[in-house]
Amino acid sequence: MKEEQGDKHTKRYGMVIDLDKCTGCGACMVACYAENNVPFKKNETDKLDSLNWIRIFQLTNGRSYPDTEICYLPMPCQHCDGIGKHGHPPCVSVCPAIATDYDYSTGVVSQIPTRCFGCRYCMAACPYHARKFNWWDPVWPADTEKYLNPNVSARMRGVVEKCTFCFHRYQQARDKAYLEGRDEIYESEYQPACAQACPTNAITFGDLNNPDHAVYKLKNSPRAFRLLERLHTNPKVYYLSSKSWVRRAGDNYLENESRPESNRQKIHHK
Amino acid sequence: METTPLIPQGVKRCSKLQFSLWMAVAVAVLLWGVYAMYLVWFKGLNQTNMNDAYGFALWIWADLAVIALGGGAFFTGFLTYIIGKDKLKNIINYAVIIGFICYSSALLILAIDIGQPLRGWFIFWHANEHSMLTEVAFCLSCYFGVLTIEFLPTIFENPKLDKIPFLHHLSHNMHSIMAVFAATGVFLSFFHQGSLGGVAGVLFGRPFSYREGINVWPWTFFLFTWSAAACGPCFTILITWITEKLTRKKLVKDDVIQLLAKISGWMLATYIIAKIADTLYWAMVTAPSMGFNLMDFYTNNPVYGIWILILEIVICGIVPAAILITRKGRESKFLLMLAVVLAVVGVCVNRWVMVLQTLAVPVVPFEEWFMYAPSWQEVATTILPVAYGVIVISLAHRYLPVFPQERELNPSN
Amino acid sequence: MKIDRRSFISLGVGVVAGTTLSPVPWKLMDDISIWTQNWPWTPAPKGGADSYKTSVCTLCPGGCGIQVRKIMDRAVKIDGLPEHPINQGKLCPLGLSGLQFLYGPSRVKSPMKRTGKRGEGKWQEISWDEAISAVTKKLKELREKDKPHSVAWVSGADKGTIPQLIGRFLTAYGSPNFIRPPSVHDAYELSAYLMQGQEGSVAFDIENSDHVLSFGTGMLQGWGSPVRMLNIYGEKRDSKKIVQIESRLSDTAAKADQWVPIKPGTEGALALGIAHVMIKESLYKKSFINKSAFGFEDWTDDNGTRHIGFKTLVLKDYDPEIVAEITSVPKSTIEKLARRFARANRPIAISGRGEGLLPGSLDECMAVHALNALVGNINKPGGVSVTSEPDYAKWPEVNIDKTASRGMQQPRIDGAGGSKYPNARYLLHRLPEVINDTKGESPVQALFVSEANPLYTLPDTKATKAAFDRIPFLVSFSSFMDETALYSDYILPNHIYLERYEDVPKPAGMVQPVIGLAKPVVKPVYNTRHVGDVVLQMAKSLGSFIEKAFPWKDYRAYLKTVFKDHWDQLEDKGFTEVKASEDKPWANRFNTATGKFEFYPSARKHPSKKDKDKDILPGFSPVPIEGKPDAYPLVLMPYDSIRLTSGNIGNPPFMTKTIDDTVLKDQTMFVEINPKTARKMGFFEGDRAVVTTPKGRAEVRLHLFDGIEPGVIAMPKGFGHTAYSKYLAGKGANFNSLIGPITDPMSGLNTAWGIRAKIVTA
Amino acid sequence: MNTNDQQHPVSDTASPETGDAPEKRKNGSGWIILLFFVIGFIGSLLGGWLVFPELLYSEKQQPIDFDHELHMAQVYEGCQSCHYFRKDGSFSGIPDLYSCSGCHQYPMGTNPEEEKFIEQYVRPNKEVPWLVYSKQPDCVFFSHAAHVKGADMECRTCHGNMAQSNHSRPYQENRLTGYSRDIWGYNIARLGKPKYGLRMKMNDCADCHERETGHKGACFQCHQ
Repeated sequence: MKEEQGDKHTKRYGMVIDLDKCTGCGACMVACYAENNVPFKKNETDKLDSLNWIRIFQLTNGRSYPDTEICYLPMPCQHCDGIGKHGHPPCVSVCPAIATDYDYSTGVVSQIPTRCFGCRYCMAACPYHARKFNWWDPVWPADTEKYLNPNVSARMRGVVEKCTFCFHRYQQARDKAYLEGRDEIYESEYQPACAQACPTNAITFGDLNNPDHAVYKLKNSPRAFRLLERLHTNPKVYYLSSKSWVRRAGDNYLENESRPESNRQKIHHK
Repeated sequence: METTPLIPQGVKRCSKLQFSLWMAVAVAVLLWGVYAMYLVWFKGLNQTNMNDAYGFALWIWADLAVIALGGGAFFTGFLTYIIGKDKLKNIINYAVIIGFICYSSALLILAIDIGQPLRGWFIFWHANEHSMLTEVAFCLSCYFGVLTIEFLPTIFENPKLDKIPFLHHLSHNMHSIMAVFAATGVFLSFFHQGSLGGVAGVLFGRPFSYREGINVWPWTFFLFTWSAAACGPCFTILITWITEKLTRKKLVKDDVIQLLAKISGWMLATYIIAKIADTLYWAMVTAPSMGFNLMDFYTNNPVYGIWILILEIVICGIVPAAILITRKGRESKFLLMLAVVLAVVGVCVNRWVMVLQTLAVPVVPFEEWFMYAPSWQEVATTILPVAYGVIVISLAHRYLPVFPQERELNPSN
Repeated sequence: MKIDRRSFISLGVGVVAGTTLSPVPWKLMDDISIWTQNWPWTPAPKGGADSYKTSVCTLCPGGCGIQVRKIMDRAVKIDGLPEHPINQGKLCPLGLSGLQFLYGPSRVKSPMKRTGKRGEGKWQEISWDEAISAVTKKLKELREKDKPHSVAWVSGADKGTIPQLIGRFLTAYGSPNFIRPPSVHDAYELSAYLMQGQEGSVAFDIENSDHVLSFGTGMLQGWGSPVRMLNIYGEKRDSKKIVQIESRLSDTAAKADQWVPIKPGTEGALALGIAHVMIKESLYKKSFINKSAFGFEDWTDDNGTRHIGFKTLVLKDYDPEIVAEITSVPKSTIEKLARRFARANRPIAISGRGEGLLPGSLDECMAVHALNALVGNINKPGGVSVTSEPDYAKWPEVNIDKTASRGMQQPRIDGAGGSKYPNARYLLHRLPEVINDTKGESPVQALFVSEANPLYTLPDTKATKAAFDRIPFLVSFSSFMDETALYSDYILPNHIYLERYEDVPKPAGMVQPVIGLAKPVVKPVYNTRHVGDVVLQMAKSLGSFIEKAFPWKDYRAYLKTVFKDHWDQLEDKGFTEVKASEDKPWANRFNTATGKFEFYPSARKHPSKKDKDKDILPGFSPVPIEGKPDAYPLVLMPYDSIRLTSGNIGNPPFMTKTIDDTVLKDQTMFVEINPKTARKMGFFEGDRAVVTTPKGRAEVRLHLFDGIEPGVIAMPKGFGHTAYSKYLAGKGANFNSLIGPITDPMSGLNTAWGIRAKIVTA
Repeated sequence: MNTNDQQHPVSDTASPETGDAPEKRKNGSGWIILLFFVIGFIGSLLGGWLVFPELLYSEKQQPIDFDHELHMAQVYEGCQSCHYFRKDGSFSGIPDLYSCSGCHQYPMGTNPEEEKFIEQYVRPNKEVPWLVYSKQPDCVFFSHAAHVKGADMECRTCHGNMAQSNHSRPYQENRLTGYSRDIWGYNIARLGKPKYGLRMKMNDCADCHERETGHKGACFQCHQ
């Protein structure tokens, strides 16, 4: 890797979302649409036919008035590291045409719409429903085509797309670093659109391997958990919540089974 | 018309008018399917009721089911050419034709099902060797080639074609090396039937279908091959019976059918034991380790609940196996046909479950069950292969010497 | 040589074999798939050098700084401006959707004249000269008839240079009828004026407060400057306790440290109950009360009449037991709320409902404000303060002629500032009623609407429409085809904020006097014109002294004159801090008659003479809602969602896309209902139903939600548009069409927080 | 369609019953059959290899015939004088009108192409619709910085010796895909050393990356 020689270590970009801070305002979703040329239709209420790279779920504790609690949970692609050593997310190995891969230098799970021929096996494989299919030709009415971001290709009908952690921003930051003769890019140089927009700073993004990055510490918080850890998908998106019912809602448990708080740490450092 | 050389000698066929009417109906249904196919190809997959939760749906089920049912070709071929059950030569032609129909239909459905059909060849050119679907695509295409080769001699035996010496000799020589193709077919089938099972079995993000296994192959890999070998011949028997009823003629001797039924029965019996063992291990070990109880997969489901599991394993598994392995059961025409139908339904239910229920069960705890009903376009394109099969079988039956025993069983007056 | 069928087949086989060995099939297969990768109907946006332009978002009064990313001459993304003091680089979903307004399908692309019936949507494009002369012709005509006061102008804001320009135009023309749509700040400002004697905007220093007691304010749903509030929440979460008093588990309630469910409409009683506990347990700040408050204790006036004070009133009438009964908040909770509030270092109490488009009851607002006085947290860091308006936009008086002078002396059409509602400044919600109640010619002969959409936002849509039908001349300056624009006779489309200059006054509720400047970041996309320029051109066209009152070349020149020394910084950074000449926000200085904070506001003019003390002191009387309980067993309340705009700006497609499928499904919206209420009525999740109120009906679906009080149902505001584009029109129902205004007898402000309703199966 | 013309004599001479007596005809027609096969085979080979590429591509001339050598002599920083990196690390590509008109506000010489440039583009302030030989599709993120700055590669390694060209060669465009012919390469079989610079299909990138860095790289390295 000639051009990566300067790298001191392999990066593992990841995200920590503080659910205590998230108010469900939807800024992350809109920032993502705007940054990533996500189209819109007249009817977007069928959430299974609605292109969203990050979607906010509303969780409730299931208790009745006035003991009800709700919690908002934004869910982007979890950029799973997968079983065993990293590089085996549920979706990557199933793709028959290598339209998605795991980038060992950043940990980002890619999706290349021009390679994808739309078999949707990856969607069946992803337990998070992070992958979305272009059931329709995208249409930008009136002059809205003018606001399209040239750094992100618009997807055509018939292919799968998903959150890329705004990887084009990483590429832009790398370009700048090359020009300035730097080997490393700064934490602030590469932030996805959702993290940049989040009005409550609930979304923190950075290199999970880099002790100087904010996410490094946050992921080890006692409030931290990940979605569906028991499947060993090993996501790089961490959530923080001070409420135990929220942390429990992040995974499936048998009745009477308690959430193994201590085991969780083991999985973390796998 | 009876004397036209297109129809094999010494057999009786219906009138041209009757045949044309019959074909017209089939073609009409076919055209309906073709229209739906046109809509899907030109307007896109928004013509279906699939969605982001149901990336796989009716079509993939149809694909899996049709390949399982087409499994009669490879297993009968295996029995005939490799094990040496010569008796089965009397049904192998038909098994091959049914297999051919099933596999060509499967390929067509796959071509409709993908979002970018014009890029479909990426699966070969940019193949990812780790993907079960790649394995499926390669083996499926190769085996379809093998089936075509196996089908060709029968075509060349059409009286008119047979007169061409080149084809005559070709056909003869092909027959003599058919064992090689059959062996190839068995090898390919083992892998693609298995990899179709692997398609769902490797999904470690889907606790409903994920199975442990040997090396890269989950248990479903072997179960799929096994069940196809068990139920495929049942489908051959069923179609043969339907053909006999429609043509009002006996085409295959009972002892042939009995032999096939017996072997199927034992395959089915062993399969269902393995399936039960697999289900128990999954329900008691695999799924709980992911936080699921067996009943989590079957409750909150407004349509079938646990009954689908009972249907698959007991009604369509244990019952037909029990009938087929007992002589009395096999020899009763009614019980035999009941068993055959149940076995066919059973394998279809199994494929349905492994595709659709896999996707219906919510994995993220705060998501709900996903429901799905196919659009008419999906239904039409799924019926299309049936019409196509009817047409191919009708043509084959009319013009090709498919059943070696037909003349003997129906001596012309 | 004989060519037979076989030769022919042979040729074919040869062609097939040859072609297979040629590049044709393989290259074509590759090229066809490349074609699918570059379908001409899937856009491939053009690249190029990118640049960032700073400006200010004016889609709501929040005043956030933005940076617009441009590729060549296209604007491609709006992000928050990192160095901006209000939003610190962050942005709300509306601000992030800004480019959908710029390039979107609902824009009015040129001046238009109506050709069909009103609201029919048949238009003729006209030139700007035609448009302005048509409008001035009408204006001249009305002046000639000596009716300049029959012109009214509804302007979305009353602060900033554009509203002032419009106000000046009306003054010069001779109409007192400059009207701004209602806001909760009307109530805040009126309370502050009555109790503190200070005129100006009310600021809540939530940043520095450590205990926020909110009586239903949608602090995280768009209240005040939304991103400022969200930012405080995210960044200063650990340093403050937030208590939300509300009958629905709103987003704010869900994120608060404590949610106190309450019977809707009784918030004022709870405030007084809390005051009771504080007084009884002697938890109030005696130093402040003794030194700087008036009307707390009983007192005797100059005539020797004995008056009761706030203390006596509260101790007598608002015992927690009684309040618990009224509000359904348990007595122990009231006591705990009071103790925690009183013991905090810098507690702050805020009233208001949701986003703050409803002024609400003045009594309630004053009762809550009294809590701030009890803890002495007024005009202090971490408390409530009143900042006077910066005086940057002051010009010499306009010299007007007799006609104009006569017009200006006419009472305002909405009744604000008149004998009935002397303290009110604008009462837009009364306008339809006034017009509809007038026999004969409508008191409004020409209505101008800019940056407002009264046909959508005013309560009782039916009555509003009827009133508009009686106005013979209707002009909209909207950039978008909104409901009012669609109904008007002429549309003179304004540039949108990304195409125009405009100063952005200090956002509501903010302490720091930040002034922003919106600047054109792209050239106007369509044939639109700045409303400021249009006003100047109208003045010019009217001529004589009116023209002379506007000695500026164009709006930008005018703006530059206004900001003088601040201009360079505004142009450069996009914001600046402009302090009023004598503004000391933290000074303990009250301009009331007594020079103190008045629990007993002597300036509160009240038409009724009876029981004066109780009427003047902040008290509680249930805020009435329309409808009889036997006919309408349920109470319908609106709620605000930050993903759904409910003001004059229609929801952009991106935001509509974020809306949950339990709020909107296909074109039908959901009404929230408690599962217990639903079960009793035999309803299940997702059932279709019809909601009927005394004012209207709507077809809805039901969403069973545990976070809402049994017997109460709630629907989101912002749906039910009939204009804009297909991406918004026809989705759900407009809450305003189901409710009518209820005028607070004391202030004239609209207090209708809900309405009684019934639901039946559809 | 000459096939139709031929079909009539065929059906006339070869009556249905000929099928019943193939043996008789066989001897005489064997060579003819082979001949037809060869005609079909050779014909389609020639058509496929020689005619097809000509049909597949359309040819366009650049709006201005540009002399790179002449310009190189006038500038100080080589290629990067005009094809420069922007401050953010992105590559400017072909200069825009603004860059060119810095020098060419008025004619600097007597070249008719320069005159044309000023007349048709500088005066009316219209961007020149240059045709980019190495234009990559929208889905490709190509980092010039990584190659030129990071790996110290020279422009001509990929683009060929543009600096010494005196004329703009014609631009050939694939009628189906809209790609420049340089991407696939001028040799339809993609064999031999390319005429201009390097071939630029994805495989070409991947091969070079594999050679130079040991692996092809992840998808997102070059896709957006």
